[in-house]
Amino acid sequence: MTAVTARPATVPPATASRTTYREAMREALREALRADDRVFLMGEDVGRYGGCFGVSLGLLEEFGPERVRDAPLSESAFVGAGIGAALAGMRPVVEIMTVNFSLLALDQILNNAATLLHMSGGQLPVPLVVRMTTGAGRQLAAQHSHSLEGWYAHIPGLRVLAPATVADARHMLAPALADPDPVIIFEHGALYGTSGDLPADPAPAADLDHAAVRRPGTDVSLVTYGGSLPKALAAADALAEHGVSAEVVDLRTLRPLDDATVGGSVARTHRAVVVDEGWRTGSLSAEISARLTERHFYDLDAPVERVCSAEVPVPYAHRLEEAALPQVAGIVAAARRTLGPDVLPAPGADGAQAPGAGGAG
Amino acid sequence: MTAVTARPATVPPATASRTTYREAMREALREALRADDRVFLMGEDVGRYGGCFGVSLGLLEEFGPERVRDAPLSESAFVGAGIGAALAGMRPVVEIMTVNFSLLALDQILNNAATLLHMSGGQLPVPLVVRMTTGAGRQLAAQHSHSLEGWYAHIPGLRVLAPATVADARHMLAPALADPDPVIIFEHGALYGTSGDLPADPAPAADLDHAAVRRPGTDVSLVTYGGSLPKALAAADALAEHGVSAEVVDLRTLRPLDDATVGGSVARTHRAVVVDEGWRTGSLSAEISARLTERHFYDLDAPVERVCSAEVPVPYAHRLEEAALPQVAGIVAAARRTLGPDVLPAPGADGAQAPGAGGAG
Amino acid sequence: MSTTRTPRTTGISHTPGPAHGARGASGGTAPARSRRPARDDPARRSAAHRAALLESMLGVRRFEERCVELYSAARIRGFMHLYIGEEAVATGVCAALTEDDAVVSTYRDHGHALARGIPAEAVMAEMFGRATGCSRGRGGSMHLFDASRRFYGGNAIVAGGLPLAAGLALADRMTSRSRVTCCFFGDGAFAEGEFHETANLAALWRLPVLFVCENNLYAMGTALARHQARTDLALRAAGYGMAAWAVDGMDVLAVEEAARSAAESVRGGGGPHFLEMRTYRFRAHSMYDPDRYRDKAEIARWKERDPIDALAVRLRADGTLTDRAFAGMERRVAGGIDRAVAAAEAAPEEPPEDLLTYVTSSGEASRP
Amino acid sequence: MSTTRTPRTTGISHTPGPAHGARGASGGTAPARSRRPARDDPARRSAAHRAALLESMLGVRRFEERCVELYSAARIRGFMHLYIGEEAVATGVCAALTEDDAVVSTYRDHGHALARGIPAEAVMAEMFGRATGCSRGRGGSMHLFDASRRFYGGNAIVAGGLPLAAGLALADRMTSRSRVTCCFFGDGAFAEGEFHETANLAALWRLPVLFVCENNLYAMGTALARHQARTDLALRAAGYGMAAWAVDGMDVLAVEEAARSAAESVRGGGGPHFLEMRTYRFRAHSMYDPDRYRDKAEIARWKERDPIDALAVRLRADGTLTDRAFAGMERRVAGGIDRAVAAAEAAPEEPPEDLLTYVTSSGEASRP
Ligand SMILES: Cc1ncc(C[n+]2csc(CCOP(=O)(O)OP(=O)(O)O)c2C)c(N)n1
Ligand SMILES: Cc1ncc(C[n+]2csc(CCOP(=O)(O)OP(=O)(O)O)c2C)c(N)n1
Ligand SMILES: [Mg+2]
Ligand SMILES: [Mg+2]
Repeated sequence: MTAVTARPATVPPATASRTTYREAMREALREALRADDRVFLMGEDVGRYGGCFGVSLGLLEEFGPERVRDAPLSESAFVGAGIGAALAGMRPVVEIMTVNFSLLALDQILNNAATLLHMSGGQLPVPLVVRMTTGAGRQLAAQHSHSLEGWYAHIPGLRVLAPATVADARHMLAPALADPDPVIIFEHGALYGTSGDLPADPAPAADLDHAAVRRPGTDVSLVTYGGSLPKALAAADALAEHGVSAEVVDLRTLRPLDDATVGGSVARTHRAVVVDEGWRTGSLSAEISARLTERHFYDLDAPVERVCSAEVPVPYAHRLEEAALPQVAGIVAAARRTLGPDVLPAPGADGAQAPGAGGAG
Repeated sequence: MTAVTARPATVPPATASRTTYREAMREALREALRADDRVFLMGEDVGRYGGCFGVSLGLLEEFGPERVRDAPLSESAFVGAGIGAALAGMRPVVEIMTVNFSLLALDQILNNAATLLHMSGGQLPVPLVVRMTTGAGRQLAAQHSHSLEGWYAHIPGLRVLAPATVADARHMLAPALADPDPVIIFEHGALYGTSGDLPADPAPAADLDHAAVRRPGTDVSLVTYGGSLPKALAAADALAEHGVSAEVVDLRTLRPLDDATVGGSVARTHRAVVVDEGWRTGSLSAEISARLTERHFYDLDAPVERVCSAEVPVPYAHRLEEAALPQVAGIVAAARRTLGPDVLPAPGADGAQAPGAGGAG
Repeated sequence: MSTTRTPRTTGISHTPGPAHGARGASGGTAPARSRRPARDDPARRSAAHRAALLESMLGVRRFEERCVELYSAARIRGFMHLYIGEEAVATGVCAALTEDDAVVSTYRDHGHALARGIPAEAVMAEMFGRATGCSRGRGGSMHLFDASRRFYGGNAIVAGGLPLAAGLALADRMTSRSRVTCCFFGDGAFAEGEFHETANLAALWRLPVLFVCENNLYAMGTALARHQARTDLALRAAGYGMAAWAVDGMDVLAVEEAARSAAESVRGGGGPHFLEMRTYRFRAHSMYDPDRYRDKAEIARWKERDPIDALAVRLRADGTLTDRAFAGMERRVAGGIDRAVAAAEAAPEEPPEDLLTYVTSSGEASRP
Repeated sequence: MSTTRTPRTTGISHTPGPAHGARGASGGTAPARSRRPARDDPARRSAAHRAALLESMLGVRRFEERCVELYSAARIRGFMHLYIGEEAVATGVCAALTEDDAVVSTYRDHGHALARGIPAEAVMAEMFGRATGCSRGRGGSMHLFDASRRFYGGNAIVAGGLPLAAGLALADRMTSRSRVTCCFFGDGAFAEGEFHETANLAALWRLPVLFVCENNLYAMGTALARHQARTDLALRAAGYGMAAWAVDGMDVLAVEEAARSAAESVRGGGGPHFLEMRTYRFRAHSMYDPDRYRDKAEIARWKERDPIDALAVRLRADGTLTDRAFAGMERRVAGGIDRAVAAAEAAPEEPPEDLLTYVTSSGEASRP
């Protein structure tokens, strides 16, 4: 009845290798396209151009224009078309170039993708994957620097992923495609060029249910995700130099949140700093802070700190942009605040923090 | 140079009178249209139809089709046109029928209305007012029951209002129009039919900067806004019967938040319950909870409780919808939890709470 | 460069005067100009088929009339939008579709759902919010679904179903399935950006979509000429490079003819087609609407073209419908509705404990 | 019912062969067919005016060439989209506007900004992110603004400026001001729902908008025929009921002629007008784009129609441009750019302490 059949993955065995986040994502797409005829990639300039950020370069040549499908500038229509195709048995991977343009498709995502299953009394699962670039830090100014992951994480019916490492970029797509429900994948623009080792095959399918402790520690938990993970790790390094042992927790999945891993860390360290590139008010960091307080009120030795973006449309000018975003110095300062005044000498770098960019005030 | 002139308000003096929220809103619109030629009302069916919820009934007849302007079903275009008209010196009041459809205009609101002033280095203020109905409770099902106030409150550059009383419905529009920056007004659908007394003229222009203590109390603060205010007040009544004195704080302005009033209340009561019709995860309640903990960690005798909507697309069926939304019993139970196990006997109504609808778990 | 197609219009006026009513009443045959010469398909044109169309329209009409009573009695709640007056559109179009085809609907979906074959029991139970409803009571009037009949709902965001339809059709095209996705939407939806994006996408990719625009001259209280700069919607749709023409939406035979012809062409790889159904709703927009914006005389004129009366008159004139047969139809229809109401009354609501099922497919309560 | 207007097209091919280049080079006069008979306006058609147009185009070209160098030197950052090849459009259109008119632009906005009269100093300082920039360094290349010149930016959301333009025009209409709002956007933007909604709104309300569609045949890497089902954009715009025609966007005189005629009609209450400017960008989409998707030969063919060369050749043939005069232009332009760069280099950035100003008008740091 249908030309669509799932066939086993035929990816050649690989040895452990160093690769970039961009290549890892591309390899994941290639594997998915090879493994299952129902999978196709659709979005603006995913084909001829090779993807706005070069992620899908070469895939058009390998899979042809039907399966690597350039779409007109019509975010609402092609995201909605992805939903429809998913309803009809396909496994679309829809790329919205960046989160900034995803607002134009948000109605389709919220009111159709996330809602059809429930509204139909369980009849219509939507096995759709939507990928988009997110984040600031490259002087792209106000309309191209949003971090709206928290909004998507607010929507029941969605799974929201934020791969922050090369391994997650490589291995989250397959389980996302196996999920019968819609999955949103946020790829921070600043990560594409980062490199890391990929373990040799057979690679374990990435687990989409658990946060990961990226660096163990005992004094304070730095809870973060996506493009802020490198900053949190750098802050942990800096803190270590001052004798503070920071644990770094990478949320990985922003919905549903893995309360157990985050809470377990905080139960050990008794202090938490949430690092989130979203504007502070109403960002995902607020939810994490609220949950930690709800569940670990008596574990916490200090209020949960948040290091977020300043509440300003992200400016173009370099120093202003830098001041608007979470930075290592701000994370260190926040961690220091949770530890009390006498644990660390105030580092000189601290004074450089811009107003609102890191402080609790 | 222009036909537009501001003329003084010519509203006849009124005596204290009982009126509905709907009439109060209409009167505010009428006053604004009379007072300033630059003001006009634009949106779907605001004219001939009289407004989807009857708010603007009669205004077309009084002010004509230019100033009470029916727009095609083009949320993005007419909201964007409101922004443009504001840039050119008008004072548009744009009605988006309901928050559910506002997603189609969200790009215009976030990327233009809220951003132009900053992006232009201060050259382009956008004196726009956008009104929309919000909320659930009338069995309108998943696509017509959103409470997305928290998303708008996340956006720097906006002021976000949630009039919950007849007086605020009557008096918040004028200062909103006087604000040089974009203001979003959320009118909860369940409030339109509620009645209240309006003080006699001269009415004080409503203050847009402060939350209001709607009922003083000493044991626990119920912090809420919009359509949940009546529920919080009813919960306070129920708690009073058990000897618990609950203070009810109406946020009124969701951005910027009035931390002083909320914090002042909690500093007195040492306990807080936030009631918010948004889906719990990532709702405005998370921000309030996070801030209270950040600022009042050592004041709080118990973790901040949140009573929110269950994380489900709001179902049509009556009992399911009821279970999905914050209800009085859930607020009472949450307040009771903040007070510890021996303050109140567990009320029988408590067991009727649906999973996820009110609990902290 | 894209190929050029000329739009075809029936030349049907959208303001029926007595002449129009008379034309229907006099038993005039097929619409002024149809896309293809009428084919000689005895089965389709048979008296039995026409009677079935009549009974189907009657079923929708009586179902909704009962819904009005039930709404007054608060058995049905929420928003409810009636299809009364427009029955010929859903009935004629669905008669031209096969089981394999797909249907995407709007919040004004009772007619589409019933014409697609969803049992009245399942629809009525849904309106009551019962577990036996076609959406288990979670959708209500605006969100009727039936996956087994490829009925993809009931969408309450105006134009929100259009991109979905393009996607359903895209899947068929990519898998070389010869199926049609039929998408209903209103004249108001034509103003939304989503219509434009979807029309361009469907035409560009030659997707097998049958666009059925139910032009009932109003989007809520806003008349067509006050929301569209150019009101000839078929002509404008043709501008996207798809076959498009207007149809007398009060004539079920004309509708079926046009839909069959268009669906065949779509199925045969002819790319998307657009039918502008010129129709009218006899009732207010919704149960909340006092209908202040329409002229009573205009409504009365349109009622003279009632699609059910028109077909009945015609079949009587043909000698293929007797009073007895018509009474039999009414009886069967009423009996079905009675049973549906009784079943809905007796059916359970889903328990609040199950609130969180169906948020995700795993079936467990969703972990937010 | 709306009135019917017939679209007018110049019949200009969008794939210039040698013939096209030759036509430009041979000094052929006004475009094939313009909307109105060419008027005898000596001031406008004077040699001085044409020389000014040439110098204006040259100014844009050299400015951007310098920007490329500065980008390589990391003095300019972020996204940067060059207008090189399209200079005739902004130059010709802005020449037809008055000070009172408004302009809404895109992320490809250097040409629009300079042609509108924003000083090169203010634009260059903005590209450097300096406090002296026309957006105080907060906007950068994609967000040039100048309220005093009614230049409403610099919008990086494709099609995002269109509704704004409708609103600016609506304000003029409501206050009976006789002004034009000119909105630039690309062929890619034509696919967005916002274009459709805005076109309908503008035509419905007869708003004084001049839509200037810069059809450069590509939306990033996607060729026109792969993103539009029908590629005759003027014809499609005419479907909304507005005057619309295509113009040779490589011929600044044709552009000015068309824009002047359209703007006059808009100003006179003729409702929105739509000009499809057939043009081409000589460079990649942005500084990040390796331009893999275009044929080198195609680019070369279009470069033969370089709008600056074409006008220069023409003026030389007329005898109104000498080598010396041209060298003088180059010198003046280069000098202006040198000064702009030097000033930008010397200018301060806004201090991080001021990060939160301009979030709200009150000027105080915003209280979130
Ligand atoms: C995006 C959106 N905007 C507004 C509404 C409110 N609304 C519901 S139906 C309707 C009118 C739609 O008119 P039309 O498309 O002609 O369909 P009809 O109701 O006439 O069948 C409006 C404005 C909505 N549901 N969705
Ligand atoms: C809504 C939106 N979607 C996608 C993008 C990314 N993008 C920027 S420019 C562009 C191409 C636009 O093409 P066109 O409108 O033809 O203008 P041109 O660049 O050719 O001048 C794209 C896809 C964007 N900025 N906004
Ligand atoms: Mg209609
Ligand atoms: Mg282009």
